[in-house]
Amino acid sequence: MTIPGSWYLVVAALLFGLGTFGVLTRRNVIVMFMSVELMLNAVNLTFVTYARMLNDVGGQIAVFFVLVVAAAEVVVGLGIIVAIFRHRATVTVDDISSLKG
Amino acid sequence: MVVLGLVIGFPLLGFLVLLAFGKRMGDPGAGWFGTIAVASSFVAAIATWIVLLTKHGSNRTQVLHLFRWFQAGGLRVDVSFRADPLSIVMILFVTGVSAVIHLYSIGYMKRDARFHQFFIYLNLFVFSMLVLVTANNLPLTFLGWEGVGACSYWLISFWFERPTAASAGKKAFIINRIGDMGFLLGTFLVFFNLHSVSYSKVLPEAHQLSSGTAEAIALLFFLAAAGKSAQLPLFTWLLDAMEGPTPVSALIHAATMVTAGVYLMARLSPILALAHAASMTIAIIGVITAFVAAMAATSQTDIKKIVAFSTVSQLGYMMLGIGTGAYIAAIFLMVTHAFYKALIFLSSGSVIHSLDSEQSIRRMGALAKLMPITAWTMIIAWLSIAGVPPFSGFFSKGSVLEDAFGRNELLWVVGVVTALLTAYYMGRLVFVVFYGNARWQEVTHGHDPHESPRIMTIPLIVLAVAAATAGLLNLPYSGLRFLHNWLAPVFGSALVTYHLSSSEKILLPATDAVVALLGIFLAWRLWRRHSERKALEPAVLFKGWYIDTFYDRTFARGGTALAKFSDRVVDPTIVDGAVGGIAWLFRWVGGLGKRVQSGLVRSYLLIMVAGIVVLLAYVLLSAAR
Amino acid sequence: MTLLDWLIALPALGALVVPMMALPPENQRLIRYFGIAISLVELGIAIGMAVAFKLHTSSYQFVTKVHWIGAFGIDWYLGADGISLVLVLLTAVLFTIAMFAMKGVKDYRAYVGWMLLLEAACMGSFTALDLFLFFVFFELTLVPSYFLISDFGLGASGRAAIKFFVYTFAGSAFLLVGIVSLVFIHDHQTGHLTFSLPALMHTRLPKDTAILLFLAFAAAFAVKTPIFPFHTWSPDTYRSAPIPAVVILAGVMAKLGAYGLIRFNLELFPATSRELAWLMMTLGVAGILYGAIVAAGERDLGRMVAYSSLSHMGFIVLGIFAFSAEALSGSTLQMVNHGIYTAAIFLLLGMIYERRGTLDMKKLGGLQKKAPMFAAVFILVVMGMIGLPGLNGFVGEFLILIGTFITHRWWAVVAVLGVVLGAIYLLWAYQRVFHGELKDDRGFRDLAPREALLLLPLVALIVFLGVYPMPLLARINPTTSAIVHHVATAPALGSSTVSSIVTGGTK
Amino acid sequence: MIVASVISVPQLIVFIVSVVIIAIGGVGLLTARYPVHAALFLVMTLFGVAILFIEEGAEFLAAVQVVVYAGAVVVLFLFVIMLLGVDREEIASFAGDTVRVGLAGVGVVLILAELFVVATGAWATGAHSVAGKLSSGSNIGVLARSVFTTYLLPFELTAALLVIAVVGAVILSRRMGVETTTLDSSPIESGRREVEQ
Repeated sequence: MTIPGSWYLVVAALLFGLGTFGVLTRRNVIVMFMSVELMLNAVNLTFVTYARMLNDVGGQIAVFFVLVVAAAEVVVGLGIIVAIFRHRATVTVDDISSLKG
Repeated sequence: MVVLGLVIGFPLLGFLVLLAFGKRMGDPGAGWFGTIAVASSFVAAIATWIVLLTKHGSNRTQVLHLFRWFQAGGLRVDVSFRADPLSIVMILFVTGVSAVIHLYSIGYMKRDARFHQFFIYLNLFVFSMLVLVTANNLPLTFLGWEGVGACSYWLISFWFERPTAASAGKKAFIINRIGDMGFLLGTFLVFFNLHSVSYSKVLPEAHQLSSGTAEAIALLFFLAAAGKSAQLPLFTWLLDAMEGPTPVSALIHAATMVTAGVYLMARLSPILALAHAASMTIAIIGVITAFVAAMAATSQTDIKKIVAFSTVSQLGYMMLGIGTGAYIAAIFLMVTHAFYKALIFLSSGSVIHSLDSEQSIRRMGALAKLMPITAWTMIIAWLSIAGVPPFSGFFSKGSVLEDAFGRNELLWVVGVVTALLTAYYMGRLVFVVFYGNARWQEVTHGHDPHESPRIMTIPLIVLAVAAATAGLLNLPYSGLRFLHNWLAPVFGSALVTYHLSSSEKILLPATDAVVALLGIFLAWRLWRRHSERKALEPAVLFKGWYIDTFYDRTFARGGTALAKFSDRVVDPTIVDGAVGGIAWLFRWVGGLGKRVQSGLVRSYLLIMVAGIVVLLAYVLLSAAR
Repeated sequence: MTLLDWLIALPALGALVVPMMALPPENQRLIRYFGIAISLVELGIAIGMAVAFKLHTSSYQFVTKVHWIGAFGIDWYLGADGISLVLVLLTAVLFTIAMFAMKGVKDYRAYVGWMLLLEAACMGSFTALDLFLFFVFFELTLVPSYFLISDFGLGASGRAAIKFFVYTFAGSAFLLVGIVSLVFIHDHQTGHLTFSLPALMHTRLPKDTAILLFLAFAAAFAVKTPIFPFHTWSPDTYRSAPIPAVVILAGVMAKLGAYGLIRFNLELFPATSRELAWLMMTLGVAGILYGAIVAAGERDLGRMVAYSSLSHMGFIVLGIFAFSAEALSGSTLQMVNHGIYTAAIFLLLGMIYERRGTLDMKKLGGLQKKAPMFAAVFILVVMGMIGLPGLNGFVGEFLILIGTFITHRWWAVVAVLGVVLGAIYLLWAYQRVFHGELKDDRGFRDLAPREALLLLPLVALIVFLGVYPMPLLARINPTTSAIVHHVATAPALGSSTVSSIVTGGTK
Repeated sequence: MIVASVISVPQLIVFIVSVVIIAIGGVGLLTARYPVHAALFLVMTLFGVAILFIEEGAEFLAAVQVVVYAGAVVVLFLFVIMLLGVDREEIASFAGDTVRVGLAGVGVVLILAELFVVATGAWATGAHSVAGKLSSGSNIGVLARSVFTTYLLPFELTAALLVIAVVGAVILSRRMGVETTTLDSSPIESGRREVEQ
């Protein structure tokens, strides 16, 4: 007998919570970015779990695409960070507020 | 009926060719070409007439169907033309007078910078006028109706550098448009009741209309006719229209276009015959217009204004004929009027031409010896319009007045007084312009005015002959009533015949003749040696009873003020302001939201998390239910 | 693929290709030629459609139906009936002319790209039979027009562009809500989720819902048309948009509103249309009179034409809600006519602006003396606008008025006043600009051959459609008769069905 | 333990170990003072998740997870950190901002609470086997079949997406350099100084 799906889901939830907390509290953009990766992983875990519970390949496919998109996102995101850093010499989010309305 | 197509086609062809090559043809080539186009049309018209003469009875109504113009729902409108005794009379005199005036224009417009354009418009006008008179349905008539209006607009403002000319053209078009509302609504009402707009169907079935509907239709079309034929209260444009070149005044504003209203009413006689109250209204308005305009004509100093008022007055007579059911008399008057009034205008034009565009009669005088042909033709025209036997006006005006007498004596009395005035003001014109002492030295800088070139005098002579003898068309003796016999089948039962006693039949024409001679005598007494008599030229008449001034003060200025107010105040502040208010409200709400937008990413994230919490909670709660 | 698919796909593909054409500045004109070529092919397709179009039938032709977003019942569903066909023709003609009219643009790539996208969106809007698809196209028209106005306009165009965008977008918001509600009501009734117009025509609606939905649809179209009092964006926009764009804005996109009223308000809510005809017709008549009065007080030629457009669109709205075949045919025909003469007049205004840098009537005058050809074309177009018989404005106006008179007499009687007012402000403006003496010493160049060629097709159409509008009417008439019949025979709105539908709605 | 009686012990042990790895990695990421440390903790977590993937029979995904994430993504992170020379201690990561941290904590706790409800409820009730059964063959085979048939178009699109991302990244880092040299040179100089430090 395998481990019940809900256990994995709980682990995924915890991982998601950790990621969220990280995004909300860290000031270094790069670390925030890593926290986002944590959240993505949590979601991936959920997908895989549900795929197993429902015996449906769709969940894994979704993870597959999430991985690809995440890779692309990291590339572009880091590119932006580099650009911002060159412009402002900081990676601390609270220094960047050009979104102010 | 191909030949009818030719009648309409020649001026159209002339218009198109002149439009394309007119500039290259130049002066006078373009003029000759235009004249030939219209003359060919006249020849074709004669041919059409001969074709009709060979037919009998109902075969005399021939329809030339070309193509379907437009169609929707139950409405079908064709481009189809109708040759019947009524329209052939119109065609003949329109093409005939037009050809003569075209010829005259070659001389009159000589050396004008836009010589060829003038003939473009003129040919287009003749085409539109022919469409108007030959159309076999109301919308197509309207096409001609508006077409002549547009040409009139272009030709009045032909010398557009003068602000007065530009304004006059616009005014003519707009006032005609007011009348056109009547035309449109009348057409709608006809279609609503008879489910067709074609004369072939409407005219035979007109008797199905209830009398109330017929009254409404008649009055609506009379509104249109009042606009086009310059009746009260819409006549003011015709005075301003004198800003146009004189041949235009002669052709459009005397002989042809202004009579379109009369023609329209005659065409719709079966409907008019059902509308007794409307007919009476038309007769009354007609006779009042005739009187009012004749009074005003006695005090004018501008030669063309005198003639213009005279035209209004004569059109009033025609409407009087229409209103009393004397359609043939009205048409007869229209034809003779076309001859003598065109002649008066052309003679005036000849005078104006030789005096370097001077139009005030105060600066004329003693021209009879210098311009004998002009003077003599003008005198013939004067005797015709005054109604001196045996000139044409005597017969045509006499027959209108006879029927007016049969209908209502009061109409006749006013008509006769107007006839007296007509003889008087035309006499005044002739005496002041051609006799008395010469007052034109200032204008001509010393040298004497001379007779116009032959190209202008030949048309004068042709028209003078016509004006003198047109009475032969319809002599009041049983065997000689050619026009009456020709037209009577068209009007049929719509035609009202009044039976006069034999003494009345002698007394009425005699009165006319006496009154005409009396008017001429008065003019001779009063104006033989004078060019100015303040007492006889009161300001109220000189200003045309202040009617135009009244319109200008109320409608024109009021309308302009309203328009400016709407543009400057209502639209930007009230209509747009309401929307602006909403925009302001949104901006205020947005200002509240702006405070949240600190620009710090983490604040946004926090808000986002709060959103996630709420959303998830909602999903859970709604699912738990 | 039918012709209709190509009609939309071709300019859309063109719009994709154009941004990639990174040409050196001296070869920028190639992009313009590319745009012209595409629009010419479009015109060819449109004409091909008109020739292949079967007369005497009111059904949709050239239908394509492909599942697009199956889960929501959204299809790529196109089809053209007579009304669509003539508007497609108009669109093709005006875009071709607008492409030719482009001149002296900073950035041809953006300009041509936006124009092609706009053409695709307009064509799509006129032929979409799926409500969602229609909405997508309808909204898609906004983006290119916004950029065309703001980036290439004259004067304070940025502000005008925003005003235009916000107004029309606000209207569209109602439309979206209306579409979605209608689809869901239909889904609840039949269990069939679809955005297809023919299916949704059979939705039963309770009275108040129907009225709300009708108003939601009408709001979007009223802004776009524009109908009084939702018109205040139009003078600013028409005044400051670049001329080729304003040809499209006034000539084609204004028709989207009127087209939407016919296609959606009349077909989806026939009974409600009957119920609310008085409102729409009153707004139409108010627009006719108000637009004319304001136009008479206007000093700027561009704004005057904008207000005259309000007046003329008032006639079209009047005809749509008169519910007679004559009036509806007249309205459809008048849409085409209005597109043609408005395009011509705006091209002419553009030429005046180019020569003098102003459209203020007080600063112009006496132009006819220097430029007789120009004046002749101008007066011809003006006469078309006034509705001179023999020119194109008349037939539509006449049909509208006679059709309205048959069913709603007194509205027609008031609307006829517009005929007089139209002559007043247009001739007054003509007099101020062209008559009199020249106001300043600068000359005024007459029409150049290029300009004359640009105007020639429009002038020819103005005359041709005035003399022989039957080719269009023959295609319009079956459709309009069917729609009028549909509206006339639709069961009246009853309040008794409210409860049944509401309970059905919350199942 | 009751649980032990139902679940096979080796699986349980693997599960617990990987959860512990994940937990250490996650908390470490949160609390690391230097970004480089954070990156290393991230690798740890990713490995933990990969193990869980294998546990759940998603072998292919586990491999991809290791190769793409641990191999590529984290290396990229490290590159950037080194390149920018920002591997410095974060100033007052938590201190001085207690309100914000408190709010974040409350938010996270609430999310967690809700997620637990979801995780423990009988929520796995979707439509079955829309894309095909998972158990119909080897994991890679099933995935491949699905990706190259049903999800072919999205698959192609991801390829395009990756290309776009690469191009975008190149442009982002290049264009900024061009601009700063022409316009305002002070930020880049200070930036260079930072790098040189």
